[in-house]
Amino acid sequence: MGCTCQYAGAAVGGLIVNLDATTARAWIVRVAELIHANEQRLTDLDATIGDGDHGANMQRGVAAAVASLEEQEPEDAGKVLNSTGRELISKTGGASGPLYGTGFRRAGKELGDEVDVQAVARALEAMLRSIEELGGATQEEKTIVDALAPAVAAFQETSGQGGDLHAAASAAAEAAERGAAATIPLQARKGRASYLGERSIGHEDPGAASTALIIRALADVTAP
Amino acid sequence: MGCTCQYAGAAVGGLIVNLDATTARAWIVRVAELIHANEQRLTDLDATIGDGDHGANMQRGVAAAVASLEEQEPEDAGKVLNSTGRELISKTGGASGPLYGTGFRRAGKELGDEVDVQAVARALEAMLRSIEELGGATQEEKTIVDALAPAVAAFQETSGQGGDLHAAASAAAEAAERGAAATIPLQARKGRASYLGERSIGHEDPGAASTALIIRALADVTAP
Amino acid sequence: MSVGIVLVSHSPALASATVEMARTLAGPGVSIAPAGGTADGEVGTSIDVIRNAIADADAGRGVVVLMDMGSSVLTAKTLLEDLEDGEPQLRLADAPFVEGTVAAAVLASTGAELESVARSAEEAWSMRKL
Amino acid sequence: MSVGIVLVSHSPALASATVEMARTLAGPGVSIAPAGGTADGEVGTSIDVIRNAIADADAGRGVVVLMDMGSSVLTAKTLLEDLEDGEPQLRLADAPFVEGTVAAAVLASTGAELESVARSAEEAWSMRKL
Ligand SMILES: Nc1ncnc2c1ncn2[C@@H]1O[C@H](COP(=O)(O)OP(=O)(O)O)[C@@H](O)[C@H]1O
Ligand SMILES: Nc1ncnc2c1ncn2[C@@H]1O[C@H](COP(=O)(O)OP(=O)(O)O)[C@@H](O)[C@H]1O
Ligand SMILES: [Mg+2]
Ligand SMILES: [Mg+2]
Ligand SMILES: [Mg+2]
Ligand SMILES: [Mg+2]
Repeated sequence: MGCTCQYAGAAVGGLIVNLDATTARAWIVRVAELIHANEQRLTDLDATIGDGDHGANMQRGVAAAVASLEEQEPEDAGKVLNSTGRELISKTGGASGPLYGTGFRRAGKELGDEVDVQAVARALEAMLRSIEELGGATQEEKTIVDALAPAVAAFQETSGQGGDLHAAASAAAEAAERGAAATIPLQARKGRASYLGERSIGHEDPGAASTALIIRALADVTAP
Repeated sequence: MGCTCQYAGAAVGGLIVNLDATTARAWIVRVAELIHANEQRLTDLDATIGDGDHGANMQRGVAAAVASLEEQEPEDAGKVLNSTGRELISKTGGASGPLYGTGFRRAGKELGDEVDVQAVARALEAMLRSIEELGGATQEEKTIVDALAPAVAAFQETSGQGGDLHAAASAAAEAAERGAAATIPLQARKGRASYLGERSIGHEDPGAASTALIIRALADVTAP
Repeated sequence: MSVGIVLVSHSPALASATVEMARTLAGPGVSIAPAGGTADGEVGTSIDVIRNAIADADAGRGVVVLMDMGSSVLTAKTLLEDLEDGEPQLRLADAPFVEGTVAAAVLASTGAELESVARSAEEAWSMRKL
Repeated sequence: MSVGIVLVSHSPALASATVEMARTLAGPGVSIAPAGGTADGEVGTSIDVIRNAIADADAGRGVVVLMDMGSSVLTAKTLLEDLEDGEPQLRLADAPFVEGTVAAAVLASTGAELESVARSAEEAWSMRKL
């Protein structure tokens, strides 16, 4: 699963073992690409159990985040993530905006100017905790948390066993994708979909699906 | 406190001891006159502890009631009161509309084609009970009930002691006026004024004030 | 068609805005109508406006009525008495206006019955936001 | 001037209609502002729209914020964190939207303090209508 995006150049000729400013920017740009490619799918998922704007919301948010990164040149990955969080909060326009936005800001704050895989593990954990705290969701409530929590656990496990950034991110992406798929049989307990009660059963949660894209993007841009 | 209104003719030359259709119509017309003369006062009272529309609401309601009585000629007092209630419900446009409207309809139903003072006592009691039931208010909650309940009690007492229709209505009117004045120190517990909490203390309740006019009108048109 | 829902408010704007919001959340399959203000569009309550909205919203499966406060409640109760033995089947819901409407509309869109839709509105009193 | 009140809704129409209703009930002395929809007036939530409404409503005595649901709540909470140590003093009220707004606006019009106004909104959960 090599990266074919415009920022692949950043990785050419060497293994990416650190989340430096360049790689962090590449991550966000790759997120934007994946969201763009999956916008219709996210919209369709949200139309089924929500209000059908998750694709457009995410597209608006990540486009603003990329535009802001192009204007400024944040000097470390922490600042890249912080700027991304700020734009997501400000421009997304749905529940996913403050959730992902707060998540990226807290991750950026945790990361600061550190770059190694252990710091990234802590940053992702901070992202998860802040999203849980803001939204009040725990696992199995059919939200972002159902993809992010297993992703963070897989990242920590892989990196804890000596895996590098790409190995950890890849394991996390797979776990996020499995977590998103596993939301299908769940009944939504948080967010708009929870108003549907049992009618929310049988469909993938759009927020969990976009979380899987976000983590997949990190695996993509750290591929050798 | 003789009647000086246009329907006074109905009483000329004889004591009115029964609430027949003509006297019932005269009552409603007199209510309209008194409301009209007091519209500004009711509005001002409601502006202080409500939304300032009680004068206009009552004016609209009773004008419709009078207009409807002019079109039809209900054959008994019960039907006069029923028609009045229907118009009040339909045209008043505030909380007082369904309350007075239901009250007049129930009074009319209770009265039917009866006319004597005992039947009127029962009709007024039915009016009170239906207003209490619909609005859920008991005495001392700064509402219509604070004027109507003592009025009904005074009417019953006077008629029970052999008083005629005018004597009973006069006693009721005085009791209603005292009841309305006694709402001044009360804190509103029902209706819009209750949102004001303690700020509702120190002002007369507009609904209690209009109730006093309604009962006074009955005393007026039954005066010898 | 779903159970009907009617929103009684003394403010025409509040009734319409809440209907719109519920439609966005519950989809176009929900039969929901505003009964806001008086017949001439002023602030106030009109039993005729409510009666018409109920006729609009009714698709033969009964109508849940939500009220904002004060005269809306009294007028809806008065109407209920008038219809006591008649059609359509009415159920007044004692519910927070916006939250109850959303809950009722979403449940109605699943095809639920009158009583469950009304109860879902009433359960919105126990909802918390923070 | 009263304590400020801001109404956050993802529907611009709902926020405005509720502000209007509260003004009618509480009088012109209450400082209350709508924060509905996104910056371009679409359905959604915008932290900047909320921030501006708070600035409008604030008269130096703090601002009570009521939210309709979902993203309104999350965005208001996010804003609160941003301002944690700053001005103006914010108090998010966990309240039914319409009923809490009316209670808060009427109490604010009496000159009550931030915390009591917020609490009066929150107590509206225990109100009943029938
Ligand atoms: N309280 C919450 N905690 C975690 N995730 C949530 C919460 N509320 C909503 N979400 C996520 O947000 C997604 C919907 O986002 P979006 O459609 O952009 O916002 P909205 O629901 O306001 O239209 C849901 O699929 C869910 O994953
Ligand atoms: N639940 C109730 N029970 C008895 N009387 C009530 C009730 N609610 C309101 N009222 C009466 O109605 C009067 C206000 O009537 P009005 O101004 O016409 O209606 P609104 O309050 O809808 O503007 C109050 O002064 C009070 O006497
Ligand atoms: Mg959505
Ligand atoms: Mg949305
Ligand atoms: Mg009034
Ligand atoms: Mg009124």
